[in-house]
Amino acid sequence: AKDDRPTVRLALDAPLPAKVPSGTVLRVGDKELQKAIEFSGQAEKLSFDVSWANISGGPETLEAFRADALDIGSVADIPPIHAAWTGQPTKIVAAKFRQDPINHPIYQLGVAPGAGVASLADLRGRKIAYSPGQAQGALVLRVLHQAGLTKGDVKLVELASTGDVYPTALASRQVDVAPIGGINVKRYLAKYARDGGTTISHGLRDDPGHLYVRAQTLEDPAKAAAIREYVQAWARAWVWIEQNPDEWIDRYYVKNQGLSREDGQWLVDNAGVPDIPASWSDVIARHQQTIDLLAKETGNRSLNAADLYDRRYESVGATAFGRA
Amino acid sequence: MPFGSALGPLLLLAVWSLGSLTGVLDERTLSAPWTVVTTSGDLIASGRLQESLLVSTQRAGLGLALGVLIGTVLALTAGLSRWGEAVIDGPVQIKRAIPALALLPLLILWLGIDEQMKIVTITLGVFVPVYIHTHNGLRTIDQRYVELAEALRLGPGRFVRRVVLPGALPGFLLGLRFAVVSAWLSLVVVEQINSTSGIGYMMELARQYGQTDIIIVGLVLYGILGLLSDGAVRLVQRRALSWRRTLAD
Amino acid sequence: MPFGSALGPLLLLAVWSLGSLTGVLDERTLSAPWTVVTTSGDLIASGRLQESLLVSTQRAGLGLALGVLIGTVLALTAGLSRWGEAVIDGPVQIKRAIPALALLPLLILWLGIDEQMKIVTITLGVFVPVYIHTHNGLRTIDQRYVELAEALRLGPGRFVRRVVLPGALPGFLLGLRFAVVSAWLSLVVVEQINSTSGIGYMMELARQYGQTDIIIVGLVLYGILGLLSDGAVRLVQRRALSWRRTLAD
Amino acid sequence: MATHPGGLTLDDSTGLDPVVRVRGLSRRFGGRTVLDDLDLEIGGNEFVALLGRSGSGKSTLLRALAGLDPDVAGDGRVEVPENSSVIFQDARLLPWQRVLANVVLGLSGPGAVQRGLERLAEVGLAGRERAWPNQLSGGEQQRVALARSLVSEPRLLLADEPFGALDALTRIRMHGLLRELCRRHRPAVLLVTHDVDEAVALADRVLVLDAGRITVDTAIELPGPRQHRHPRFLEYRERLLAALGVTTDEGTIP
Amino acid sequence: MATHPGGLTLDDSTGLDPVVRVRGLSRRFGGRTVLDDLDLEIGGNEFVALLGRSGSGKSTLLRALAGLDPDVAGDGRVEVPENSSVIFQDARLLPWQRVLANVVLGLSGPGAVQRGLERLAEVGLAGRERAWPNQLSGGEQQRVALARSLVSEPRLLLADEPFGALDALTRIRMHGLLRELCRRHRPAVLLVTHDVDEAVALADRVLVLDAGRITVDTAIELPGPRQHRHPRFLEYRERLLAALGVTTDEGTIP
Ligand SMILES: Nc1ncnc2c1ncn2[C@@H]1O[C@H](COP(=O)(O)OP(=O)(O)OP(=O)(O)O)[C@@H](O)[C@H]1O
Ligand SMILES: Nc1ncnc2c1ncn2[C@@H]1O[C@H](COP(=O)(O)OP(=O)(O)OP(=O)(O)O)[C@@H](O)[C@H]1O
Ligand SMILES: [Mg+2]
Ligand SMILES: [Mg+2]
Repeated sequence: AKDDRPTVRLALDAPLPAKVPSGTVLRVGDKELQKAIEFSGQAEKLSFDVSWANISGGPETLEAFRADALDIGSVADIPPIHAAWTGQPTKIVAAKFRQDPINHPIYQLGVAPGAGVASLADLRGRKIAYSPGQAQGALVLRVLHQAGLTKGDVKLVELASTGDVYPTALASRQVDVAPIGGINVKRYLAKYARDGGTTISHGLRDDPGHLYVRAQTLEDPAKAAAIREYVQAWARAWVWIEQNPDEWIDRYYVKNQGLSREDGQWLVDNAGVPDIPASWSDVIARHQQTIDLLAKETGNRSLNAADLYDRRYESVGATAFGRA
Repeated sequence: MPFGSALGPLLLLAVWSLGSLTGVLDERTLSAPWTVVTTSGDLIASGRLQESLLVSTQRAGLGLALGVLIGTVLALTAGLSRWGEAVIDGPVQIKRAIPALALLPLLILWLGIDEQMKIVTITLGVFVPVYIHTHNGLRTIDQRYVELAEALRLGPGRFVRRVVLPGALPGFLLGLRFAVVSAWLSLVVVEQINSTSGIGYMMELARQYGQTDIIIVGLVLYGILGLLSDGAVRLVQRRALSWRRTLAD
Repeated sequence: MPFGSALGPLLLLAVWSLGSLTGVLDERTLSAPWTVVTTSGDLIASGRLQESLLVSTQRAGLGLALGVLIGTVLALTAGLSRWGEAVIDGPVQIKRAIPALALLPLLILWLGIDEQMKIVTITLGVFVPVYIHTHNGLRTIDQRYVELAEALRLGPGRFVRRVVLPGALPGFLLGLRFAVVSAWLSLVVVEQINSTSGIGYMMELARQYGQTDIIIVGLVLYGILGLLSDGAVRLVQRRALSWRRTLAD
Repeated sequence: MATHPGGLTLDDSTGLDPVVRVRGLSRRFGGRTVLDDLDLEIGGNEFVALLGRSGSGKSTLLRALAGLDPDVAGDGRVEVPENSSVIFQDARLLPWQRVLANVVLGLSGPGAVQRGLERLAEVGLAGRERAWPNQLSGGEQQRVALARSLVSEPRLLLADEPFGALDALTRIRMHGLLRELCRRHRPAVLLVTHDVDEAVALADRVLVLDAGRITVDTAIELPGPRQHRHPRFLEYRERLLAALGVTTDEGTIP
Repeated sequence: MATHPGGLTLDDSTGLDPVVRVRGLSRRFGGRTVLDDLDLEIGGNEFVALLGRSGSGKSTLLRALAGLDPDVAGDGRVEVPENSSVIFQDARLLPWQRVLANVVLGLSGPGAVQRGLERLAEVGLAGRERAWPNQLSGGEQQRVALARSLVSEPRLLLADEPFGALDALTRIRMHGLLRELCRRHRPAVLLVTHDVDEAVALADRVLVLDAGRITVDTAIELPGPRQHRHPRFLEYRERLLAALGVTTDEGTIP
């Protein structure tokens, strides 16, 4: 791998430099916010160049990190844990949530037609799609934990959640329950509600959205400063989305992603209101719970959740979010 | 045979249409042909289809060209020299046995996530069938013609041009039939990574959003592209191998 | 040539070892050979490797057997009858052009997620190269032998057994070389679905967890399996085609 | 009808009960007319030799009789018996079958192997049953092809230079074999040869093909065993050579 | 040294300046000894004909001289000139090259095509330059192979039955062609043939191969143009036929 560590190293507890040296380039994989940052005009204001990559998901961002092809990845709360477990230290530099997360979940539990699952208690003895390593897999473990069940009480069907595999597995009744997210919830119901397909809420918070970077990236003062500025733009873009839903739907979901207007509207309606908390203490505490559960279920060593965060950035996003 | 080679695909289309009409094939999982037509119409109207196709064609074309070149050169080297054979053949067999999906992380590692990596991945997929078929074609050239070349004391250049290349041509062309299809198929894998265009990206996006109709458009597109590319190579085959008199004639 | 075909793989191993030793290859992204050995040791000690291999071998073997059978029968049908050709060839070309990954949802839908689906998917991957190569081999049998059969008024059965099958055998065996590797490769795709065993599953899991060392063990395993299967077919090739006198001899 | 060997009785091509009937046969290859409205009849057990320059269309005629080349441009009516046997100009052994398997290729049922072995022994290849065709010398391959055509009992034997690659002695033995077959099964034979002596020695009737037509059609009438030095033999020989364009002067080295 | 044609002067195989020297040549195929400690010398422009039964090893000897079959079991020392040319027993045209390209295969430089066209015309195939080999008759293929070997100017010509598929007239013309070549470039020639007349008519020396050894090695001494009916010609003929196992009785049809 290319080893272009800076000659001047920034200590991980040194104050963040404010000025971004000219010529700095930040490589960012965050296809959704990329567009929001562009549409909202934040992109022009950045004092450095951004090289956008369409990379998302835990394994992919991690691979890109290892290849030194990416500086910032946008993921949920599981990938930083796996990164740590596989010897790639990363730091979360921004955390975004949803207001009223229980009623605005990313995932729903899809229930196959005729499976007769109406509440979490009904999960006992059911076939549940499970993808170890992915956010959906962790969610299933948390849901079981919440329902007071163990892995032995249900039948976990190992199935990678790529594309529309989960809705398909549900529709063909290969599994009774599978976590499905985003527009697939709407699609699943639209297609299979008439056969008896339903969804139920899992009743947990599944809303974390993090920007994470390699720890070694933060040792580069230029990148550290650029990341700070990027997080600000990122926070303001969230505000812009919240304030310009129609333009967002039209320019992003319809024109860029090829969805219909209704799909875009549904997505915006269900996304809830973004929340970028000023304090990460609760965030870290919740993350710790997830880590503990995963560590137990997968047999990995436990981690200190606080180590996954770079709290120098704690206020950066929130401040920009509030002032936008 | 009135329709000839079109008969099979037409039959397939008929079965599909019938299945969709009668409801045996669920529209929710396998869109009807007419849905595919209207969806394609929409995609074309919005410019997405042509654009994706153009980008993908460039990628596939470049990868194909490189792969064919590399495969042929390696096959000649391995087929004509014992050292070449010893050094090249094993690694190619290993390469071919390793799943592309699993190799991708390493390629990303070495080549990054940009266009370069995509072209190299396509090239790696393409060169294997070209290599194996050309190599096989070359190694199975009738000994009698090799003897003739020896008896005529043909120089190495002329031996390659007059005996080896034409003798290996049927093998090469069969390899090319696999290579063209492989180039298209590689798009599915490479365009999942850091792409914002191309038919592989279009399908991946549609899969994430559960847009069955677009997925099926993609599948049909792949089918058509495959048929056309394969047909083109077969045409070349018929032309270039017109000297053969075989069971097929 | 002292090491012969082992030279290439050994060279590869040497480069890999050297790269790991000097640190040119980052241990975090491409584990060193000795790490692979120790990791394999761990996997064997825990029984995971043998178990995975056993399950996968059964799947691949069954799929291979079915695919070879189907591919051969289809190739004979298409190669020997105009109607067969018209009906079969197009759909096979289409099938081959459609990415397996994109086909998977449809297969899940129609065949479920159990063993049956996995075997069918492997079979679908295997039958294509067998079909194409056998078909090609058969269609390119020298017209002179077909004339001989006509002149001797061989019955269709005898014609197939004495002229067509042996004449297409070189093609079939080349197809088999692709088929065996394809059977192993299909595991990567099918064992992502409802599996808790098999080398494809092992690799997929390792990939999701980012366990580089296990991924590399998997890749090495694939490489070895590919080399061995390919070598086995080549051995059969040498035996079965001993009547040929070619450049390779 | 002609009885053979020795050409004791004879009839011309308009005789009774012909097994081969060809009317108005034409064959064109890309504009070049190779056979031009050709008529031919061969009697039930007649032995006909066909001479002609290289490229005059002998093989084309034989292939037409064998029902090959249906796609070649041309027309005409060809009637031949169902049970006929062809010796191609090249030995045309299946390279992937051993010698014995090649010989019994068209044969089935029990006793096939036995008959194959016998024929192989007759052509002087006993012990070579398990050789591959490409391990045989040119003449050996030709003899295997001969054995293959003799192993069945055809009503018509179409032989395209079956002795071309054989030395004098072997050739004489093969002549004997062919004559023996004719004595036993009385097939009609159309033998393409370049050897005028061979034609005169073996045939009841000799044809010369030239410019797409049969220009000479002569019955060979020689009393008793055919002696090469018999004056009538030499006369036939001279006449046929002349028809082929060879004057006796040319038969010498100037 | 022999001058040719007409066999005016002669020397035996121990003469001066031989271009081919073979000592103790053996060849075995799976236990069967085909060539057995064979010695042979051919003079600078000597024309040698090689006779022998089918399967006696003529092609094997020729191939050994051409440096082919290096893997075959056996030993011996073979010296041949660098610049030699082979006509194989089969025509061995590259099926994927047109006729003209086949003829000029071993030739390079300007004028190659012109020379190829001339040779093709000489073998009577003017106008067929662009045909594919499989569109030619058997004899035409053989003539292309002949043209190919004559287009270069070899010091040694190894010809394995180059006239086997030719009719009498064409054969005579090809003899003339070969003689013309000999006159012009004075190569040494080793000609395998089954036609004893051809051997006697063309060669300075005739060899008979039998049981792996050269059993007959006779110089042909005939005055002036070689007449087939010359008594010495007939005498040589008889003698060689006898060596091949053919008695004059057998040369007839009983
Ligand atoms: N497939 C073909 N395409 C074009 N021309 C052909 C084809 N087959 C034969 N010919 C031509 O037709 C003519 C007659 O060929 P045929 O093989 O019948 O000759 P032949 O009398 O058997 O000659 P030979 O004694 O040399 O074998 C030849 O000039 C040959 O070149
Ligand atoms: N590759 C081989 N493997 C085994 N035996 C072989 C091989 N090549 C030739 N022979 C045998 O060696 C003997 C001599 O063969 P060769 O071709 O030299 O004969 P020839 O004198 O040229 O005969 P012909 O006049 O029939 O062409 C034959 O019996 C043949 O079967
Ligand atoms: Mg002919
Ligand atoms: Mg020979």
